[in-house]
Amino acid sequence: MARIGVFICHCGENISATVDCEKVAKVASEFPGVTVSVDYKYMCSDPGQNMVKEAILEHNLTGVVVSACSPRMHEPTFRNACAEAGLNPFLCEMANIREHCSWVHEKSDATTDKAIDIVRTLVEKVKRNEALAPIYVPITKTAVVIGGGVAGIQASLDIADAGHKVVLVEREPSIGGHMSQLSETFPTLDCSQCILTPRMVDVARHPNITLYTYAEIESVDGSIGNFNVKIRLKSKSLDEKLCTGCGACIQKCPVKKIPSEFEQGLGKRTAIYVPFPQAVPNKPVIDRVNCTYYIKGKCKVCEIVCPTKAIRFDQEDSFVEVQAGALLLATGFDVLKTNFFPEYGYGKYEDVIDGLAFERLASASGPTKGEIRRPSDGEIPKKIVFIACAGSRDPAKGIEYCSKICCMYTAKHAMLYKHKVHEGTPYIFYMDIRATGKMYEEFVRRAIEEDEVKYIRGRVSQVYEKNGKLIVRGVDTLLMGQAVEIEADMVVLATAGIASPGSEELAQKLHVSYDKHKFFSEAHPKLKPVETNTAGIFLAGACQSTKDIPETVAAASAAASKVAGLFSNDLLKRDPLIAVVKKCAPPLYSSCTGCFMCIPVCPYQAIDKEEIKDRSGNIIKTISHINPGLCQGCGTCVAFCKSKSIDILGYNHDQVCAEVEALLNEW
Amino acid sequence: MERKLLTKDSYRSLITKLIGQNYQVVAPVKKDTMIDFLKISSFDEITEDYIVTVSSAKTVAFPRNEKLFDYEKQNKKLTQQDYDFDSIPQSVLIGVRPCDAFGFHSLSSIFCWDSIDKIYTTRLERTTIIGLSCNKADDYCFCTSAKGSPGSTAGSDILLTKMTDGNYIVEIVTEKGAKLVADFSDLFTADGGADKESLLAKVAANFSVDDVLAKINSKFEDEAFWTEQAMRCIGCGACAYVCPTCACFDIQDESHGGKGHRVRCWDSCGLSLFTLHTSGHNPRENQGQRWRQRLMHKFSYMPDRLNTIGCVGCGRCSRACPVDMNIAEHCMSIIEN
Amino acid sequence: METNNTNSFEPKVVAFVCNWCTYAGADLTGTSRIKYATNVKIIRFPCTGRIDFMLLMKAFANGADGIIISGCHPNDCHYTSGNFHARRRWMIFRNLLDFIGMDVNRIVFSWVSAAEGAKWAEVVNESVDQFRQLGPATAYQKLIKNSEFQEVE
Amino acid sequence: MNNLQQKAQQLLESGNYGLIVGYEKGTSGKARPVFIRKAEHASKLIFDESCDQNIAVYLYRQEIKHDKKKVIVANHHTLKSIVELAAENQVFDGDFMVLAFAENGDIIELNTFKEIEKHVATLYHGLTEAEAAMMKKIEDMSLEDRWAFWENEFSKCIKCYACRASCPMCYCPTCTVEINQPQWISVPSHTLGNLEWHVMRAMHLAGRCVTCGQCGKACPLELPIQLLTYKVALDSKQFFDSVAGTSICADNALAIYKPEDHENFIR
Amino acid sequence: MQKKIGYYPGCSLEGSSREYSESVVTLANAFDVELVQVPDWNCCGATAAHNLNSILSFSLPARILAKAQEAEMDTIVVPCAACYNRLTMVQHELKKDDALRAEVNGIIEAELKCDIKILNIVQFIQMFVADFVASKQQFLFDKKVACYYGCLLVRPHDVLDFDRTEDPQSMDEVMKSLGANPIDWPFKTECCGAGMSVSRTDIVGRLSGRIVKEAADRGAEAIIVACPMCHSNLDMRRPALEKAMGEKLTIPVLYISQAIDMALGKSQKESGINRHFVPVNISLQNKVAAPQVVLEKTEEN
Repeated sequence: MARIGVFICHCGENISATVDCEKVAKVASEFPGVTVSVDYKYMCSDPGQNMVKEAILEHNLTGVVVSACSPRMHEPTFRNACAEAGLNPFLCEMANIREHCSWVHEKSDATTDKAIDIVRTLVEKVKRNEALAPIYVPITKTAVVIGGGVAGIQASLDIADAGHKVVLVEREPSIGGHMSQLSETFPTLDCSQCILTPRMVDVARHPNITLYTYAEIESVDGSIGNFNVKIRLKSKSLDEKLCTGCGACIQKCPVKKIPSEFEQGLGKRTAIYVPFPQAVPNKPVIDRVNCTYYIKGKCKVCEIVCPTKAIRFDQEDSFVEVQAGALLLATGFDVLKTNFFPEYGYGKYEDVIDGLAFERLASASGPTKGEIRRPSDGEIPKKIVFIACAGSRDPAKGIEYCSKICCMYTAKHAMLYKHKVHEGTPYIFYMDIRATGKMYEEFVRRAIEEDEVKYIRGRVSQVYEKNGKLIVRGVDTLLMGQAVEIEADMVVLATAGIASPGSEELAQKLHVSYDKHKFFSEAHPKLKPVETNTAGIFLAGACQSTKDIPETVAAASAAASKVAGLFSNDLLKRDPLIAVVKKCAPPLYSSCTGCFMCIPVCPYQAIDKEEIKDRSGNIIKTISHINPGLCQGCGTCVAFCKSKSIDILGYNHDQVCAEVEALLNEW
Repeated sequence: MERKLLTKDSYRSLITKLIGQNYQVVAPVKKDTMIDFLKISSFDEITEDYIVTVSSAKTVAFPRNEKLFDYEKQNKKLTQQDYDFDSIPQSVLIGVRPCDAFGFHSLSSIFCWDSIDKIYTTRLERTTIIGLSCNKADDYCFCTSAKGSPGSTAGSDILLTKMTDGNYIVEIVTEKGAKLVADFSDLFTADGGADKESLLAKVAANFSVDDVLAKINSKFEDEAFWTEQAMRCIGCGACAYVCPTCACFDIQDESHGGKGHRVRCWDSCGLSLFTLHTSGHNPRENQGQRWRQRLMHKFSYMPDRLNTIGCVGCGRCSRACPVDMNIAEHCMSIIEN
Repeated sequence: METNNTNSFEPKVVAFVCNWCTYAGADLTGTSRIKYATNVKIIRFPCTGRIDFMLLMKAFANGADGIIISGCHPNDCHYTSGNFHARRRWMIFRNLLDFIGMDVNRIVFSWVSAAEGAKWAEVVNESVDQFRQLGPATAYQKLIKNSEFQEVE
Repeated sequence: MNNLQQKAQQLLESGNYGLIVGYEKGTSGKARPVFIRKAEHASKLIFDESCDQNIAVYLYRQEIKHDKKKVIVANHHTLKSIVELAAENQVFDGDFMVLAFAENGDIIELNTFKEIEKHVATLYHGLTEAEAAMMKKIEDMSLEDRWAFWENEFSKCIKCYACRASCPMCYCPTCTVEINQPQWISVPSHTLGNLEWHVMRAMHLAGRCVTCGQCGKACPLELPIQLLTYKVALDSKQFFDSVAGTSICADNALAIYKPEDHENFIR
Repeated sequence: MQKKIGYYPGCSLEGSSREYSESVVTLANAFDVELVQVPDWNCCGATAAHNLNSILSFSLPARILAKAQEAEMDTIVVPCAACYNRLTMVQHELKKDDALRAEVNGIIEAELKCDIKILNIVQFIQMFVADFVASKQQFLFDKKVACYYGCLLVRPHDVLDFDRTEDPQSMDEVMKSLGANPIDWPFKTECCGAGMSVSRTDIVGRLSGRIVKEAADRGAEAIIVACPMCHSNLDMRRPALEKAMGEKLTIPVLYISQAIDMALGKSQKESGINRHFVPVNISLQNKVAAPQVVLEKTEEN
């Protein structure tokens, strides 16, 4: 028989002001199954909690109902108190007679009666509660970081330094991401290679980090603590152990005219190549699309000159399976190419380039060794027009957001141009300058005042080529909207930051939600910026939305700390209020009909199939099964299942039905 | 057996008087395509345009839901209200076919077997059954094969047989019948000596139930036979609920908060969960076993124990069956092989 | 508390609410001390997706005159899609009840977020007025009496 | 209909098939399901408009579930039910072969659910005029009249569950109506219990009912309960464009959602 | 077989740009398409209407559409870009806004269904001419041409849904199929000054002048247009242009229909070329030898 303890709180007089607590306690003592029913001024105080503990011990209570404030407030407090007294915490419920009763009604019998109804409802519910223990899920203390840009590098180092294994997967032949393509970085103008390359080397050398470059995620399944990640290592046509990175093959490779992706097409590379000198790992890869051997079947110069015979032309893609406890998405972003803009010539004009291309021009290891030269004729441009917000903040082009970093790098570009070409005149067409970081505004002021960058507030309507010059036609809204026409030598578009290609497919593989711009969705914009809705998968950097380097590194370290937090204990403690498919005695084994209509219902893909076998192993029946690691306890499948074969602990059918009956009847 | 004559008009006034003396008069009433026994308040509601009603007349004595008692718990004090026998009215059941009337015989043999069911017996005692012989039959009827006949008086208190001129031959079967006739003696005139046989429907006796009784026990072990017979049976409870001789019931408690009541409701051996044990074991797992149970109960267990046959040949179960499980056909196949 | 003269009829109302949004919203109504009718009593569910249509039938069968169901706004659901599934069920269930002649105005559906304390009070007060106008659920109470085998004239 | 009988005989004699589930003439000529195992009984088989019991009910019966050599003579509704049962993993490819009838009466052999699905796509999916007329008659009633109509119908129900037994989609081993912990539906057949039962049955067929109407046909008291499942089927089509029995891999209408599902009653 | 299609000339094609109408009619007859004028049509209101009174600017085009609907014309060709723009915009707005449609229906006393297919001259050519031009072409149009679309033919894109807004190609494609060599130049959709032609001829001089000069500088031998307003500004106002640009500009301006007429070997009178202010100093010499490549539809951007 149930032995329930009911404790009515006055909450000072927040409750007793409008609810007759003594009467509620007296009436509650008459409820079937209630052995002790008392009221007290401050239940959540120490004496209050001790009252509960003593009552549990004295009356050997099987359930406790504390009628006071909202469970969202003190449920943990009273559950811990009960646990200390030896009563399973999940046998303690709270009846909300403050927020839902005393505070919202006048003092009257109706209010007291309502409080009595609420207490009766919770008493009936607690009688049907089961003693539950938290679920413990074992955690594999390895993290898979996807994306080897500055975010992935920072996160990997942080997790590895925290003593956990990391597997870093990078799609390109080398890690470094977009940051490695930059010349100097705002606001301090320190050279990005110098601050990044040491970190890249740290990654390569870190004992806890396994680095897979030229590799992609093939499939992911499992759940938090137990992901099973399959990684495809695209064939480099090279035996990495033998290769010393001497670079002989690169010098001798006859195919030298392939536009280098790293150089944004401005520089050229060979068929067997290393993206950039400071690449980590500094070992080449054969580009099978342009390599003559793969086209015509002959050449093999690289194989001949290779001192360690490391070339493997027939090497296939290989796969690696990794068990991981957490995944960290750091796939970064990309910039819109100029062919997106009809008004600026659909990418026809060679001297209309995007910000990343300008970075390569300005970079010492770039195609022009750092000299700002026009891609068309290699001349040093006398006039450059920078166009900010090219694509961003433009709903007509489907990109309504601000890309956040362009104002700063455009100011930097203009400043670098002035430093390299003193007599050059940079113009910047802008709408608003968004320089919100530390030392950012000062940086832009310096560009305007010291480097005399001409800022024109207005949009550029058209850019067209006329006998070698680029005619930029815009407007200056600060001069009463007067039309402005500049004959420029080069135009640099600060194009919008977009999601990196392939992010949608990756999100679908990981069951991570993404927004309509293909950026990954964070669990909560303010409170969980580096987590996703899928437990165990974290976000860092621009893959969530475009960010500058300081924010990216901060996000990476935040995500890494989340991962480290997750790995800090061997077992992952999870709330046991999850759904479970009911089983019963043979010959039925379960009322579940195996229709599996519930599988698409679960937003967490927590429902899978379980085969019930007899002793000799043949399948008697296949029923649904809920993965306790994934189920978050929403109960949608419980209400959906026609044969009521799924029930959820804490809100099961019996409890909820009893609550409805208790609320509408008196006994 | 004393015989009288009841003219059409005096039959009308008999019914009207009975209603007037607040008897509960139950008769077959036609509602769109369905004809069933219902309480009537005027003679005109009665219909005779039927071979047999959908549900049997047993509802008068064994209704589909019978409240046994009420209880209420008010803060730890329990009060109980037992069955109120006075609420059972005097009633008159009209238009009962001979097979239905004979059915009460089987029902009573069960309800009064070792412990007398007070509710059932009280209801039956307070009911006067005015039978109506059958002037037409269809393929489903097989009363003649089940020891009955379209004109049998068994089970009725008085049996009317409609003549071509609309008047009725009255045969007084029991004292209750005689008392009724005596109470309204002015309405009954001397018997006109009409030949009753000629007025009755012709029901071919395709088989005799005795043969079934003889053969059925030997068929008990023949698993395949029953499985094959019951292949198309989909396991609903229609046949049991409409059958005049089926008496199985289920006891249920219903409660809302502190108030509640205990109810006796119809049950059927055809339903899959009829014999499910709480352990999960079900001694009758497939439909073949359940169908065997239905026939064995009617044609073996009742005859052996209560020497009454559990089937009156009304054919209701075959009519009501969604997949036409014709019990007569199955009896014949038991006899043949 | 069965008062049967209609002018002082007080409907018995049950509210099925989701824990993350409307329950928290109701808490906010409390902390902001916004008053509303005492007829409504709240039952907590993890998500509107957990609310089974059978519970609505159970509430009516136990004498409820009105039901309020409320949860997170679309796209706000803590479990991403519980409210979407609930919405589909209500669309079908509500039409079915209307088809058998039950007055669907006895069930009020709403989205109330954790920040909409005022809206919760408004939903409750307006619903209680609506149920008061509809009067007691006599049709259903007749069924309840009949199911307790008390003769109903 | 002798080519069906010839076909059946030929199939049984070929040894590839051991059982034909079809229709035969029952008492006073009414069609009823039949299980033919011997070639000489093939002459019993008939097929015409009156053969409307939904044979799909027998597909998952213990006795013949694992008999891979069975043939189902299928009318339009049975075909749709097979597709829906396939979508709900109750029957699997290779469990049985289906004999369907083309417009001109020719017999079509369908072996895989893909073929059945393609054939079903050519069939008509709405209600018949008579059924649509009955629906309209009720929908045009006032709220009070509709309540009175259904209250009267539900009061007659004797809870024999013939409606459940005759519906191929009702295959749950323990139906929710048999759960007594908690007691969802009251067991006695009073009007309230009957109303709850029929509403629950209709709701559990949302997006699954192929409108074969057999629940109405099977009811011994001829209660028009098939209209309840028709209402839910029509709504599933109108709101969610989900027609039961048209796809072997579609998710149930209530198992999925679209953010833009349109409704006008949520405040 | 004789194809019939509704035809709305508009005021300028009956007045100052009569040559455009003549060339369109010649073109239609050449490809046995019968142009049936919309009965009792009225002025479309052009830019003047929607500057002055918005309900008037809806009612005028609405009445034209009502007349076309009455005559059961499901498709009408509207050579003048301004009229085409007004009719399409009005039909789009009325279809979207029931209240506005009710009000306008009241004014014009008709029930508009708003489902008439309105074609501009280029769409008309794509539909009725393009596929057959190869068989009927006499002379190669082997000249460098600058196709000038003006602003009303391609904007606003989401309503008109015709060709690309910034860098349209449809006229270039037609000219290419005649053997011409269209130049790539940036002023395809630059404004010519339109209605300022009368009130501020100086502005037109500058705006149109720049367009003509650009075309000439890039070596075009003719400017192809599809709008009477553009034609009159680039052709009739040529002296003002030359004054603004300070140089002689002799490049002729042809309607696209006239260009095709010339390729078909029609006389200057039939194609209305004789009415031009700037003499058309080019003529087609080389006969068509091999059959021309068939033109496909221009894909939308």
